[in-house]
Amino acid sequence: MELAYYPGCSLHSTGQEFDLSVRAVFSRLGIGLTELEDWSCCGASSAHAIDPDLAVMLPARNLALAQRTGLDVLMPCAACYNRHVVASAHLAEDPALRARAEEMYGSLSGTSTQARPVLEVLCQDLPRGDLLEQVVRPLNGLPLVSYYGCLLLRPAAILQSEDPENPVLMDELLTDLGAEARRWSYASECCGGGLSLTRPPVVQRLVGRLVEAAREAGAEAIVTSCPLCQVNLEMRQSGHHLPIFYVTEVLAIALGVGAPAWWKKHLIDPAPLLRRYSLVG
Amino acid sequence: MSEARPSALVIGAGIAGIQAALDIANSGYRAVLVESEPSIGGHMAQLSETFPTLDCSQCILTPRTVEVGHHANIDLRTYSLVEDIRRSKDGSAFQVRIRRKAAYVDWSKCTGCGACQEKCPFKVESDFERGVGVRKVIYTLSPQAVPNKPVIDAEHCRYLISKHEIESGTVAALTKSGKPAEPKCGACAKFCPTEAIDWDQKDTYEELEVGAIVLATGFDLMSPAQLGEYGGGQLPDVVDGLAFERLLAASGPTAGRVLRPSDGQEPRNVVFIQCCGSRDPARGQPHCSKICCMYTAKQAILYKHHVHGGEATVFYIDVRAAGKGYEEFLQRAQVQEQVNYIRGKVSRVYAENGHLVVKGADTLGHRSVDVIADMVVLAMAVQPRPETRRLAEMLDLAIDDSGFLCGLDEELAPIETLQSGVFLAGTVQGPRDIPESVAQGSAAAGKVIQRLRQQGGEAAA
Amino acid sequence: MSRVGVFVCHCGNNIAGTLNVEQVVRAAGAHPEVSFAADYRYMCSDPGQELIRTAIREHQLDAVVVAACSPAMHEATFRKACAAEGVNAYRCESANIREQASWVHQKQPEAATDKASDIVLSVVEKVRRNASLAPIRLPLTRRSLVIGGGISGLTAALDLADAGYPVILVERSPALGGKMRQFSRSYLNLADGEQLLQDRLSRVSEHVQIQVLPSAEVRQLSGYVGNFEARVARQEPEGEVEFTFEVGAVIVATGWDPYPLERVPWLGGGSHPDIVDTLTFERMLLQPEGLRRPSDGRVPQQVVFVQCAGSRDPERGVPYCSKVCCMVVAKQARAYRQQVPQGSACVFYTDIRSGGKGYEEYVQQAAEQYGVLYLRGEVGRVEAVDGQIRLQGEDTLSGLQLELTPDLVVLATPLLPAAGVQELAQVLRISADSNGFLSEAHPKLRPVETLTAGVFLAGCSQGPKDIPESVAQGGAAAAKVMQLFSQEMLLQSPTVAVVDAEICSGCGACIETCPYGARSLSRVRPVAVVNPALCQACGACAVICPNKATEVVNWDAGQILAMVGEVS
Amino acid sequence: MTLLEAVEQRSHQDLRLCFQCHKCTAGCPSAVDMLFGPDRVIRLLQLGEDRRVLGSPDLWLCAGCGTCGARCPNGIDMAPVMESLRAAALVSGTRPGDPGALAFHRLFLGVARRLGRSHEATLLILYKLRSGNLFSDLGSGIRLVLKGKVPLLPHRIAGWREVAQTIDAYTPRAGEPPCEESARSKAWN
Repeated sequence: MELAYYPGCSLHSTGQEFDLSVRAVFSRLGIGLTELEDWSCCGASSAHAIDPDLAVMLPARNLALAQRTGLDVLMPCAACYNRHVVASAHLAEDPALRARAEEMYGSLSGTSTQARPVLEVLCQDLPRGDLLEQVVRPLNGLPLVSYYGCLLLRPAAILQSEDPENPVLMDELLTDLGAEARRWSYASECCGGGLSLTRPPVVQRLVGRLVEAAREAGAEAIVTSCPLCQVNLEMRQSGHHLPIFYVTEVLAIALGVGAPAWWKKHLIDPAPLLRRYSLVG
Repeated sequence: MSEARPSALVIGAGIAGIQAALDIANSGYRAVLVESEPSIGGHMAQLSETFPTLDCSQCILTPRTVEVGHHANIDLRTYSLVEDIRRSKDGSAFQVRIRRKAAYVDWSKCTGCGACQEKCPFKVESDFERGVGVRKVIYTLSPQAVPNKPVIDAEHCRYLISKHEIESGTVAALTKSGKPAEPKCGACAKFCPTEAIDWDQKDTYEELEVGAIVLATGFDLMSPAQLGEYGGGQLPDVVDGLAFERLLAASGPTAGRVLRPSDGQEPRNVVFIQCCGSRDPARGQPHCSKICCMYTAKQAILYKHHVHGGEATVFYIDVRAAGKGYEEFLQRAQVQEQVNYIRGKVSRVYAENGHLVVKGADTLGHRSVDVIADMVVLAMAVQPRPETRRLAEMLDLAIDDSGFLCGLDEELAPIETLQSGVFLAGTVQGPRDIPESVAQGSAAAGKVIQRLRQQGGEAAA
Repeated sequence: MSRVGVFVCHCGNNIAGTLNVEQVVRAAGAHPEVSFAADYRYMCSDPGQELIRTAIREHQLDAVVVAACSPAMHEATFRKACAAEGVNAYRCESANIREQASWVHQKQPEAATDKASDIVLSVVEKVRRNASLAPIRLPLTRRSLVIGGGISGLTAALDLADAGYPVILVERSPALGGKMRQFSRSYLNLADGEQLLQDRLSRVSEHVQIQVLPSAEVRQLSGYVGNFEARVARQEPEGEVEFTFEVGAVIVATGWDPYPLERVPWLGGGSHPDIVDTLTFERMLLQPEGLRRPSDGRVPQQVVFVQCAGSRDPERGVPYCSKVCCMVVAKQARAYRQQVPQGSACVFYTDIRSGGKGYEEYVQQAAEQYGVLYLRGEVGRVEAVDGQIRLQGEDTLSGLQLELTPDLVVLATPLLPAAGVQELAQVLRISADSNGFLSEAHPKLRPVETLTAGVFLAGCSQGPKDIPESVAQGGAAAAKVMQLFSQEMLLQSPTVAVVDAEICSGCGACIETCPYGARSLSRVRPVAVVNPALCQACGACAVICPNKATEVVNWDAGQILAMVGEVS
Repeated sequence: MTLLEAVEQRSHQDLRLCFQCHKCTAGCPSAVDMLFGPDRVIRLLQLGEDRRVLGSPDLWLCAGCGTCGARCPNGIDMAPVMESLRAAALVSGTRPGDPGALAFHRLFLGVARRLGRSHEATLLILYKLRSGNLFSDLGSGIRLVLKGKVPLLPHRIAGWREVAQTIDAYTPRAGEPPCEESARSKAWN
């Protein structure tokens, strides 16, 4: 399998662990990733704050670049993924906007490439048996909760995502890897990531509730697939020291390609937890 | 089997079908009443009390079911399905094929003593109890069942499963000691005093001719699992309206004590959410289910009667108390019984610290409200039963967007259909309450009698 | 010496949950004339009845007491079971230990048990003295009287006539069709009311089985089920003409009347010509020149509809919901927007009650496609100031206070029972509720029957309802009559009052006291006689009779004293 | 065209279907901090109270999470509605209900305009300077920098001019009609 790769701005800064773990895991699984050349910012999460059309036109440039590769584009960042899919839908419905975009960036059609989120590729494209064969270090019943957030699931009709009220893909993956996926009611509740900088008090309230609920469910860490959520959950929780993993980090541990280099990048160091469950060293 | 006497087929033995059959039979014509469940009564048999008089549902229903069971002019075909209907060449009659499902009990021998149910060692979740109670693998729906004859649930019966395994060769035909393998269990057969258990019973078919048909196949509630935000199907203490009826009913699994499913404790706070899947074109049904406002008010009142000091909260969009005495009943719930009514829809039900947090909003007070509850009752949308569509295709009848059958003219001829001789009664046509269903059942019977009289058949004396 | 069987029902937990059933069985079994006593979970169920039948055979019982629920509930069931085994139905009695013991004494189980035993023993004392009886058989007239020519009355009349039974259709006004005739259109059909009725009206006028009496009213109804005599007075140019009809059944379909606008003064009712009710607005929508407001003939540009204008208002109006207004207003607002596309329509409401097939969707379309603005809240006041209508209201959803100056206000006033229906109810010996709507026999299972045998209800006479419900009820009432008419003879309970002519002095006290008009003086000699078809066995005559010349069969003084003796 | 109609057209949402059940507000993560909440925003639009809507902080508090849209019985997704309302507020010249948020978004796009990509370190410092709130939230920012997660040196992509042109053309300016294509084309050419 071969995919184009759009890391997005976050994965080059606050979400570096995501970038590193995605590359490590995909390489271990034999899926080639080619970074999209000269990709640009998709505008999340400011373009749509001031103009709906701008929020379509910025992703359009990347969509045009992707067309030329002929490959599906892996977009680990949930915000980038969401914005690109929503933009594609708008471009398909609005001929004027589409014409403008093509005039600017070149053709948007020709190949049928589409944006793909990490979780879907791992859970739906890859036969589960093939993936599990590569597991060298089962997760020893590590109690976790899956946190999908908003942008991977909603709007479901456009994203063609699983049921936003009851998503299961991540839970199933974690369970198969030997972790203990705890049930909770907050898997797709908003953490307020989009308001993280402008309204810290709102966001602290939302994150506080999520972290408490995770604790109450008996989880020792939250697993997410969105860099906005990850940094927000780490940065805005107070007093809990609950580690927040990317799903690819957890998978990397199981596949034996986990690197201590990226644990150090976490604001909340997960290494003590991993040691307790004999998952490092 | 078909007699010379003119007769009508009534499909579905809920209250509408029962009323139609009784009115036809009491006018001297024969009614063949077909029901897919083992006994008659429909959803009304599941209800505790009825609004607005709080009459016990079972108590007012039983005289009717008993009358059906004994009526000389009614041929009862329970545990049976209508497989095929064809109109005769001259158009005046219908050829009907009925399949009776194998019950593995010879009802002509069975006395309904109940020994088999007592001795059967296996329990499974009961559909009749809406998942909040269990039944044996050989079962009747209730002690007052008409007919009071049990059926064996072949899917879960240990004996039938092992018998099938031996016959199909998945299990060796000989045991280690060389004896022929025997199916396991068979407790019901051992204890049956009349040897009524018939392990070899097969589905049987019957063909008959009728002069008219009444469709009264009723409704189902939409599954709560379709509303993930309320934890339907995941949180055990989130139940639908019919399940709560069973918890209120004296004949229910808790013998009329309101106990929550997760831990058997008495809930101190119950939240009722209306319009669950109704008035929801985006994710459920576009229509209003009509009965929920009233049964929710009733359930809240009954809950407060059962659990002294209990708190009941109802979330609603509009309260639809349109019917005789209904507005007054609603007032009673709100004022006398102090049920807390909040105008606004619930967005999410969370499980937290062993209870439920219901996140709603009060549109009149313009504030968000989080109600801590021990139990949540969802007034799920009323929708047509799956077999209704099959019958509609068989008979070439019109169906509306929600899947309910259409009257010839929904306003002026709600009972008649596009097909002469085929009539509708009750919720098969759309959500409605008991008195409306009864009136429709009678009205459909009137159309049948008219038709049979016009066809010249004289009623039996 | 009788051989009585006593059967005590648990009624699930309804009885056994409170009182000690076994103790009741033991108490009954100790009575010298009780040959068998047993208990069971549900006596009314098939196995319960089988238990009774087996005991009758095995113990040669000749009388049965079933201690269970009220006799109104299941006495007929148990009598049927007894009759099947050759025990006369009237030698079977119910002892009510549910409503009279377990339900009312839940907190005192022991006292309730003693009371239940007393009740059972007293009924044993009664039943062993019961005579074996046969039902009284009466002939019947297979013709019916339908009162009211609106949509439900027309439907009932046509259904009966099509089944071959003759009908007398009496209508108070000069023309058939009822209120529907005034409707611009219905919710679901495009045609106006008159067009929609056309088919039914012409069929009624042509039907050989239907005799129509317009401008007529029922003055008197005597007789009883199957054998009524109705006196109908008809207004004719020459004056009033009276007719008498023999009928076997009566269907009351008297419909509704509008609420006087003056009775909603806080909404400006009666104070301005441009404040109208919905029925008037129906007529305005049908104006050939298009919609014009009454005061100056101009096309109204802003119309405000006010729902619950007197309904759901026990203090100032009526306590009940009038059921149809939400849909009527949605229809009218849509029609207005169609006729006057540039005009604006808003609706004040408390709850939208669109519970009917396609109704929810219909109201949603009014808001979405027809741009009708729905405001949730009450209208505080409507008044006319210098010829201009002023309306104050609140939208409780946004919290906005609104002051409007509409061109036209349409008030959805309540549906009232038809004028004169109280008097008619007395004539027919049926009852009405506190709002004046006629009472059905049972709100759930007998919606079109009354407590007077042979008299049935249809449509809005029983309470506000819409067209499809009224049609269904008309059909249902007709079906009930067909059922009645299919009997060869009517069977009547024989437990009625009888007169011992040897003792009766003909004083007439019982005739005056009988609430059912079942007694009269014999034409032959001065003694009271009983019409068994009318007698309801209330016993008032037995109490009033100074000579103890009258008694109710199987409720004679000896029986009652024996029952009392057992209890005290 | 009324604001209600303009917003419906731009957001592809049918706001007249709303029967005020309040499910959106009940589930909205930001609602407790809003002045109206999504349901009353719709209500006020239905009643023509445009200025109150356009000036409300609610527009800037929407996190775009889509919870409302996922649960609305009438399928109304408020996220695009809020987007359209923000754009309408900008072109109408209404004083924004949350000037800080607007400033942040303008900065974000300003950085993207210069580099073709976002650069969080620059953004963070500029925003905190601009909002005069330098120390309020700096702790976490510095922690991020120390963790080496925020590269200090910005990187400019080859095609940055295309991005800049796009941003210039599609940034709403006060005085533009809220939904007029012609004004946009002018800016484009």
